[in-house]
Amino acid sequence: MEPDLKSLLVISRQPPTAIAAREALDLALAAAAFGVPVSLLFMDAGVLQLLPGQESTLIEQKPVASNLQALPMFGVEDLFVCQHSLAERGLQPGRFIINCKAVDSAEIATLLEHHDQVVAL
Amino acid sequence: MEPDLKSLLVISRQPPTAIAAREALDLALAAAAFGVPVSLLFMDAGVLQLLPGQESTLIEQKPVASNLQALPMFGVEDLFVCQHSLAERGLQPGRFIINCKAVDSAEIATLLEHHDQVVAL
Amino acid sequence: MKFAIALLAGPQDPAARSALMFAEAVLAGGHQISRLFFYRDAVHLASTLGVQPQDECDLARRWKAFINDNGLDAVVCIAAALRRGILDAAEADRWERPVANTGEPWVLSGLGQWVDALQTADRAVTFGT
Amino acid sequence: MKFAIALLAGPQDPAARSALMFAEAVLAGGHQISRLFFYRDAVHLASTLGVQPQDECDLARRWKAFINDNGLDAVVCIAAALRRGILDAAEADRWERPVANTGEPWVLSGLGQWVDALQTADRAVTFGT
Amino acid sequence: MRSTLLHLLRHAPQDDTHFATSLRVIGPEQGLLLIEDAVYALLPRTSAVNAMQLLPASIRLFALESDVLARGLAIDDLPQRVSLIDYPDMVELCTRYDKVLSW
Amino acid sequence: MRSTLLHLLRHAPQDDTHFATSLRVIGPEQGLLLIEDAVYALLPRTSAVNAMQLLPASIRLFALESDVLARGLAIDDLPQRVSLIDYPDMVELCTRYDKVLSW
Repeated sequence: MEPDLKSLLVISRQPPTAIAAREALDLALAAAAFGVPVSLLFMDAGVLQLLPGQESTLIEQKPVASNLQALPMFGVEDLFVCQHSLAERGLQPGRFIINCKAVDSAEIATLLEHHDQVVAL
Repeated sequence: MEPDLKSLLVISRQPPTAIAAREALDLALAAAAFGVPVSLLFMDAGVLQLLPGQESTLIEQKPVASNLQALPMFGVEDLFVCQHSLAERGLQPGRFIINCKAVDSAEIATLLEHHDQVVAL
Repeated sequence: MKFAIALLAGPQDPAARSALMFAEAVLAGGHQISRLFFYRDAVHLASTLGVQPQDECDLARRWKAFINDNGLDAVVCIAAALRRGILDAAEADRWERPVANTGEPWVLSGLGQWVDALQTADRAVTFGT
Repeated sequence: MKFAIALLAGPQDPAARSALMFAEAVLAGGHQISRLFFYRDAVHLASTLGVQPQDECDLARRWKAFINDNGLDAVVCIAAALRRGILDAAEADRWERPVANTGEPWVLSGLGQWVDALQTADRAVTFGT
Repeated sequence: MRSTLLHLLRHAPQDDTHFATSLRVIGPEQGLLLIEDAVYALLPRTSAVNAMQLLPASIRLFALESDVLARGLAIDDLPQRVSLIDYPDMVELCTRYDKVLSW
Repeated sequence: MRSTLLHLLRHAPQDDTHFATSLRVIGPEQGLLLIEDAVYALLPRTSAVNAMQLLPASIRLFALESDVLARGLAIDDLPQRVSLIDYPDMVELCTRYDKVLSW
């Protein structure tokens, strides 16, 4: 048992409207609730979760904002976002629902190497 | 009731290993069985169904070849394949499981216009 | 006009709601729906067993109410349903399964029902590709 | 080594077979499987109601046999399962549904079981992303 | 017989090839309607939105307003030629074109 | 602590962005294993197979042989640096790398 391994959860597939997006955040919150230190990396369509002003009640969905904003309260504070994925979508870091550190491909490679567990959802 | 409308089925998403590929061909065969004239257009990942030599029993799947080869027997004879999708995958028409006419984007636009029903699966 | 509407994606996909909103607007606009056809993962909408979190919308329940309220013809592809474990009482009996998880207003039937709908409707619209 | 194996895709996805082949090879290689975890659409593998065409392989049946034969811990995410209409007798009772469509050897439990498996296994491998 | 066609797109252009495919085969008098995640094609400064701007002016472009707003896209940033519509408009649009192709 | 990583890919590079993503972030001592539809990355004369050829020689490339053959790819056409493996090899490979990341 190595209860203090640090895990990295890569959220790389789900736009916020997918139930799967919620299910990925649920895993982060579950890990945090069990005291497992966890970092999050938003990539590809996953970065779309960070857009402010999502009026998701118009399509009868719970906003992901509340799940995202709960992360720091659960102790999930190392949040990263892939610069390349942002650029592909014409987005810039800095005006998101939660603060994420923008990282380039080399920095992502380092993140993958330096975490003990890596799970992509 | 216009029972003799000609339909075009666009198979554009499924590599042969997806159950969805089989379900798309099933629709073509069902249409033919009901006497509805139907043309088929293979695009995007759908063109991968046409590759010869698929030893799909190695992954415990029925080969799609038998479904494809059944098409002409059911009267489905107008078979088209998207040139652009082939090129993206390094493939050339002419050595496929069944004979398909390679069409470019302009010809596809014409096919879409000249069929009375168009369904993509 | 007569609309035929097909849904291919499951209850967890945004398409399950889009198709319902569209179908409601079709009727509200004075048109008819000659048939609804549920294929691939959309067959899961016919399950009576789904339990949605209280604050999420229950699309299976809403589809069922919409179909009942408007007396619509809602066909679930039988081949897709069997594969995915959606059985009505007759199929559960035929395949010797202990229970069924779908029934009225949903009707299990063949792909021919979609072919027929495509042929006889004025407009056919597919959701969830 | 102790492996934790998670499957996210449903029975219709090639991943459902890949994960099974891999799990079998893990045991054949003299390793252990500390837990299997079924999330998202993979919860459908736990359904007892699927009926596969005779000439197609029945992965739900094979997973069940594999789990039983090797006495494995096979956890189905309860939140994902409820959403998708996969209920054991206790959940059917709790949510007042007329029937259940899963049961032994599958165990409905929380995401914490996956977190725990990730922490305690030597290797964690996910299929069906 | 030549007939008019409405292309219905639902996947984000960054994640799915069908956006590019549909632009490649769209005819000059056809229409394009973005629903669900396809509205991400309207994100400013993307190759997708640029490609849409370059379509012949005879091609009409539509997007479902609720899907646009639900995803946090700013209405002010949208290309002028895109008409925002609701579900009743979508039904009307389907009657106006001879057929609808969902990618 | 720096550790070794095996990237596990299962989607075709022509249909899914994760192939490109994984190539972008792969480190020099890591491995790449293609299973399921990711083996379509080995189709000759494609940008995907070219991109794989350009990876540093220190990155080991693997593909599941049954998935390659099942999809009709000719073994003779595969890049030499790709090792074809079976499931027991895959298990062994997972033990050799410190962790496995499925895209």
